[in-house]
Amino acid sequence: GGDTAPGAGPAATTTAAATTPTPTPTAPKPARPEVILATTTSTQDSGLLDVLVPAFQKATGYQVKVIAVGSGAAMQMGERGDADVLLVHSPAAEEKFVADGFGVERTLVMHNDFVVIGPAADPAGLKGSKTVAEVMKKIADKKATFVSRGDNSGTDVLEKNLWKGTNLTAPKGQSWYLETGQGMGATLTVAREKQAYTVTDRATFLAFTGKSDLPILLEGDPALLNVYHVIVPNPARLPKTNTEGGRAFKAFLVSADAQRMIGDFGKGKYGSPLFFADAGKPEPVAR
Amino acid sequence: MDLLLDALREAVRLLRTGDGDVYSITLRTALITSVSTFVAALVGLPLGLGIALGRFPGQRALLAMANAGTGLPPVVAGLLVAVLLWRSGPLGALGLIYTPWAMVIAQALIATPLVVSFAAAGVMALPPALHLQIRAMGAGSAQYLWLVAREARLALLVAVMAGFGGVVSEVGAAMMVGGNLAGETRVLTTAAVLEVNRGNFGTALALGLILLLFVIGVSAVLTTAQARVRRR
Amino acid sequence: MDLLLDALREAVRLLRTGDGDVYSITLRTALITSVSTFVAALVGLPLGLGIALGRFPGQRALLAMANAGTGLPPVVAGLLVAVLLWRSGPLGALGLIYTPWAMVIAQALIATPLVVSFAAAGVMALPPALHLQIRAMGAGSAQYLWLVAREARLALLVAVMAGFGGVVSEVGAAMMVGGNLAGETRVLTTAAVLEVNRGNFGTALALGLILLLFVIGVSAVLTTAQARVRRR
Amino acid sequence: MNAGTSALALHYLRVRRAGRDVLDVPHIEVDVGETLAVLGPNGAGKSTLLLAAALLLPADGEVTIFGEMARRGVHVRLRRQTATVFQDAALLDMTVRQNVEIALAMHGVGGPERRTRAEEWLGRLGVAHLARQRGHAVSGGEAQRVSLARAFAVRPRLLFLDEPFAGVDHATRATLTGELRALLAAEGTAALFATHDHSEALLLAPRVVLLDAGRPLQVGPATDVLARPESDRAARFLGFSVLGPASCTLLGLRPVDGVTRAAIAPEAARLDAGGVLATVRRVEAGAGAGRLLVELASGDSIAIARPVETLRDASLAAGREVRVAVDEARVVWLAR
Amino acid sequence: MNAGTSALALHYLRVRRAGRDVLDVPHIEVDVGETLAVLGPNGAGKSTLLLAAALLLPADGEVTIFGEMARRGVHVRLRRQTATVFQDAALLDMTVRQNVEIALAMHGVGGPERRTRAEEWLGRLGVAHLARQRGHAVSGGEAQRVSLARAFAVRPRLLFLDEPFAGVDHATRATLTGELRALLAAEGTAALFATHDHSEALLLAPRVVLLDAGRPLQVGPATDVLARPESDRAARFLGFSVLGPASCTLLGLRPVDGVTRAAIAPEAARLDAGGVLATVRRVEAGAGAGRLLVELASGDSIAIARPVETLRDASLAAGREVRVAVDEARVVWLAR
Ligand SMILES: Nc1ncnc2c1ncn2[C@@H]1O[C@H](COP(=O)(O)OP(=O)(O)OP(=O)(O)O)[C@@H](O)[C@H]1O
Ligand SMILES: Nc1ncnc2c1ncn2[C@@H]1O[C@H](COP(=O)(O)OP(=O)(O)OP(=O)(O)O)[C@@H](O)[C@H]1O
Ligand SMILES: [Mg+2]
Ligand SMILES: [Mg+2]
Repeated sequence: GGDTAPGAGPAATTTAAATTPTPTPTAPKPARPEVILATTTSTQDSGLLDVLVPAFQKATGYQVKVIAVGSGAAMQMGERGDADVLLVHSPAAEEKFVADGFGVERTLVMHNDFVVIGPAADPAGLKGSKTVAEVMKKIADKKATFVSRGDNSGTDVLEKNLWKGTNLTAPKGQSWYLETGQGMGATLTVAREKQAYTVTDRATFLAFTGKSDLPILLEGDPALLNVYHVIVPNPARLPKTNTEGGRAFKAFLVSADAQRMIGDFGKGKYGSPLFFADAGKPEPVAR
Repeated sequence: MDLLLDALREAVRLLRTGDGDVYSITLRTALITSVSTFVAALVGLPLGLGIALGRFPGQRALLAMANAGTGLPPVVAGLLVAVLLWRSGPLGALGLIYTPWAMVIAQALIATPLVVSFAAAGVMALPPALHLQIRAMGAGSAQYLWLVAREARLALLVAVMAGFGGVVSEVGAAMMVGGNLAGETRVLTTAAVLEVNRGNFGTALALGLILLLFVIGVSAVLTTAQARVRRR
Repeated sequence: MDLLLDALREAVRLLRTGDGDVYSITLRTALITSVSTFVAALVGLPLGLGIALGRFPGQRALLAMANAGTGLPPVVAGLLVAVLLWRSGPLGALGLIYTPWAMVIAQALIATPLVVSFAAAGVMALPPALHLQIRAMGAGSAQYLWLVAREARLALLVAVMAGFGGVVSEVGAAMMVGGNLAGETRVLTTAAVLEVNRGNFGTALALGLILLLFVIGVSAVLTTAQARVRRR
Repeated sequence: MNAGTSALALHYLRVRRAGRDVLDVPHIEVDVGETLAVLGPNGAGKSTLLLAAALLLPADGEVTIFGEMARRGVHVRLRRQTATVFQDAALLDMTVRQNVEIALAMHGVGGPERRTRAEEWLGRLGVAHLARQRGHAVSGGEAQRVSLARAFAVRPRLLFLDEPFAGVDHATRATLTGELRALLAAEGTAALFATHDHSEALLLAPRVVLLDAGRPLQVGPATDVLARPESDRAARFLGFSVLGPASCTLLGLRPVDGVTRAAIAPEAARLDAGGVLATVRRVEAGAGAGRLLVELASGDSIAIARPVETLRDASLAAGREVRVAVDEARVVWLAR
Repeated sequence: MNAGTSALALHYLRVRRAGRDVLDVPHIEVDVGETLAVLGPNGAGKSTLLLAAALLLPADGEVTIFGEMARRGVHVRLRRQTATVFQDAALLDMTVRQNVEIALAMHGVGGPERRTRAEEWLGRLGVAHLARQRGHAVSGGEAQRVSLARAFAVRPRLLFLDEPFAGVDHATRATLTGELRALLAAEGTAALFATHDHSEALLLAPRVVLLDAGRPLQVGPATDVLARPESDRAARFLGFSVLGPASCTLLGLRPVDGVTRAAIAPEAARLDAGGVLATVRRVEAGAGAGRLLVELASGDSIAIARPVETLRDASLAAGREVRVAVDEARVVWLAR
């Protein structure tokens, strides 16, 4: 099953391919087998794609090239037609992307959630807080060190929104507010070293468990929902893209097989899944 | 510190079991860096010789460019090549982006200024009388270049090694244009970065150690040649 | 292609308006790379000279290490230093991680083998008779080293430039131990990577161009020195 | 200038180096088959002249080799009619034999013949035993000999020789000069030959040019130029002592036509009990000859040839008084 | 060996290079204030001997300088009592004056004195005008002179001179040898002096050693060694013709004590109408002297000294028949 540990090293590719139950290949060899998937680092760094992509390739004969960048960069690639399918988690930007006519068929795939973590000593006294708004206000009031990714990724966009939600002025430039400009993993390491608060997606956080000694201080607020959508670039606008391939991958992601793999991923290693399969469910509203 | 021991143990384990495709990744690293270094040598050595020896307009500008190019950040080189090779770019139709060939192009772009700059510096360090001797023998341009190159062979080897060192260790361009695709464009450096991003620092270090082993093997050629000359 | 024009325009705009802290980032880049290069030169030049000139056990091993070290991936160097400087590491108490000093340490680690290897190669290329001449004048060890270094000064400058080129362009170590913290450890390369991650490729290229401008300025010293020698 | 008879013609040749004019030659010509010796003090520009003539140094002016004027594009072809032996023989970092073979290869000599010819010439220069030694691992004189072998082996029509025998031992040097002369005559090879050795110039070159500070000072038949300098500078360089009027009077020399300066070869002066009183300054040697330097009461010094075996005699110690006479018939009167 | 009188003592000195023994000297000693000349053909090991004695080349055996045996740690101190002029004068890439000053600095001479002394010596060697020129931008002979100035300026107690006058023009060479002799005597400086020039050896060195294939062939007073070689090899190297029994008979030379090989200096042979018939092979020159090489009916060749002015005479062309006589009193009979 899909219990391949995230972070098991490059081995993940082969072992996952060998152990994943595969749907009987029905499709003939595709005309354009190369599909470029632009996605966020969390799907790659958590190891989820190491499970999904081989299964897809085996089933369909497509060759997926996974380009793991921030959601912002992924959508930039989409706008230029350099990607055939996007798997991203930055809802506002996604909506704009679709509204601007770059993407079509934006479909809900899965979610997990963001959590606020921080030093065990909790100098800002976040423990016991109920809402993320409360938490962010406490951090700002106490000027407690906070590490932001600052890289326009989905996580970063969400975090920026959280400050807005508390009606605080944007903390950028404050001495207690550090911007790493790096991915989630690196930012977690910085937070650990600086004994600082930060907002992270649960998948990466779990993958880093044992490497980060910062406990979760807040979770479960609906505002911390982390939703992943798949988008196919608009073939009318971007004729060079491999729309067929992109659609095939989209179809695969929402297929029952893939949804099961997503739901099972990480259970074995972390005791709880890293992602929750959402295909076919209504769009979550709370943001 | 434990991490270092872990890394060592992990490196040994990886090499023993071949886990994580470590052998195919190492082989790919070897192939890609050799081809890029070869291309850079093919372009850079004649250019370096020409800049050091010839007298033509723009020669100094070329030397300045090569010298400055030794500080060309891989990520910028990668981005430049990516802009060209992206589907939306002028060469997009070739479908080279995210292939080993794209990496070769970007890495050759990084290595060439290194080769040019160090080759030129090495040739300029030859005794001035040598040039007269060779010309006096009646050497045509090609023979002249060949004999000068022969006399400067150790310096040219150093230049090629500089190019090799530049590309074997870089990660920015490899990521950018190769995409770090498992089984296709993943090389030791990009694999190490992936492991860092995943928080597997031990594995990352292990991959780094394996890369160093490879580099030590290759650079032994240079060290041996230098030791032979030194013994005289 | 448009991207390149955009990037050029953006570079000019950045330099004109000083947006995005481009001046402070450039200044920081200059400071950090100068200090690392300086440290690497301080350690590497004597070592390179020693390896090229002395006769002591382990000399060849040192040369082999330096030659191999020119291929030390910055991300591995960064990781090694990070392991030491993390709070959990042996030097964690110094609180250096994510400071410019950490970057200096990691970059010096990258640049030193470059300086050693190229300095040694340059010194080995000196005419053998020179060494006899200097010794015959009655030079003590220090005087001998000094005069040889003086004769090899261009090669040593090339070696230092190699070290500089290696650190000014690298991003792995700077990221790893500096953390790319805005206003503290963000330098031109890490800023460029950030812009790449943000999808602002034009800005990334613009930052790369600014970095190249800086490198061109610094390496002009070398080019000028080489041109002067060449004119003779 | 006749293309048929001129091997080398230099016209208004000028070389500037480090801001100084180190060569400034209005005209020098070497006929086909002729050897022209270039003599001059250190730094006179002999090497510069040879390099410029061999098209190895950028120079202003015209260089014509076998009737063809050197210009862009023909340099290599012209150089292939020549061979050059440098003052500092630098061999390439390959074996001694390869050093010769490579030059032959450039002159289009085929593989098997290259080897035989290289070995033949190394043998003739007495360095056949070094054929497999590396070019950097031979002694100074050995390198010079290999360099000569390399030059001769290509059978050039025009040779540039820059003090080619300077580091060669005397026995070999005698043999080589003899062979060189026979060779040049047999093959009709022209040569421009810089040397400090008068005997070599006299043996090899019908004509010599005296170079000084980059300019030709005197040109003519070797025996004339070496025996009859026309200026103070030429005289001094050739080893003559130059005496002013007071010394001439003292020695009883009667100047011709009001000219008052006398150049006296060491061989024209002798110790003579009936001569003029003088004080020994020192003994000198070089080029196989010995000289006693004495000072006249007039203040001028005069050099007297002495057998080398007597040079360490205590009777010639500095400060001793001696009597000196000059062979008036052999005095050269200087117009300038 | 007496520490008080020995400037340099070499014991069982051996140097291997590229797999060959290029030097193998059981014992050579130079007294304080003494000059020992080293003569030998190209590749004999002269330069190797000097370098090893100057502690510049690793060698087996013992080198003792002013009574102190060279060993790890004292090399620099011992070297500072010496100065070396190399066969290939290599100047450092600084001005000519700085080239001299730097050597003075190493010998602990203070700043202001360095400058005056450097200028003084450059002046004495006639290269004061080059003081500000770069060391790489001077002619071969000029570099040699600067190198001499550098060596003399430090006032060493022991000088190593490796063909120091090889590239120096003759007028200057005469002056320099004279000055060098005076200087060595005045300062009591010892010297080991490699040269190819017999006149220099005779002027400067009371004793010479003939080196051949790395081994001393003959040692003794300069006049003896140069005039009376003891072996075929020594004789040939010194320019003597070596004749076998048949030739001796032909020339009417009666060997002493059954010894049958005669060494004949060119000066001991002459053209003589009453002499033995011989065929001219060729003319030779070098080191200021001319020689005619003729072949006897017995097959041996004999060299005859000739005035250099006559060397190009048509009467001496190869193939001509001449008659040769030898001055029996000057024949050197060879035991081996
Ligand atoms: N590379 C150089 N740069 C500048 N000046 C030079 C250079 N080489 C030689 N000179 C100068 O040019 C002049 C002529 O030098 P050249 O070598 O032709 O003399 P030369 O007659 O061959 O002397 P020598 O008898 O010492 O070989 C000298 O005054 C010398 O100082
Ligand atoms: N670097 C070297 N490596 C190996 N062999 C060498 C080297 N230099 C010289 N030799 C050899 O050592 C021997 C002695 O050389 P050395 O230079 O001492 O001769 P020399 O008597 O000074 O000759 P010359 O009169 O030509 O200067 C020669 O046979 C030469 O080929
Ligand atoms: Mg010269
Ligand atoms: Mg020698």
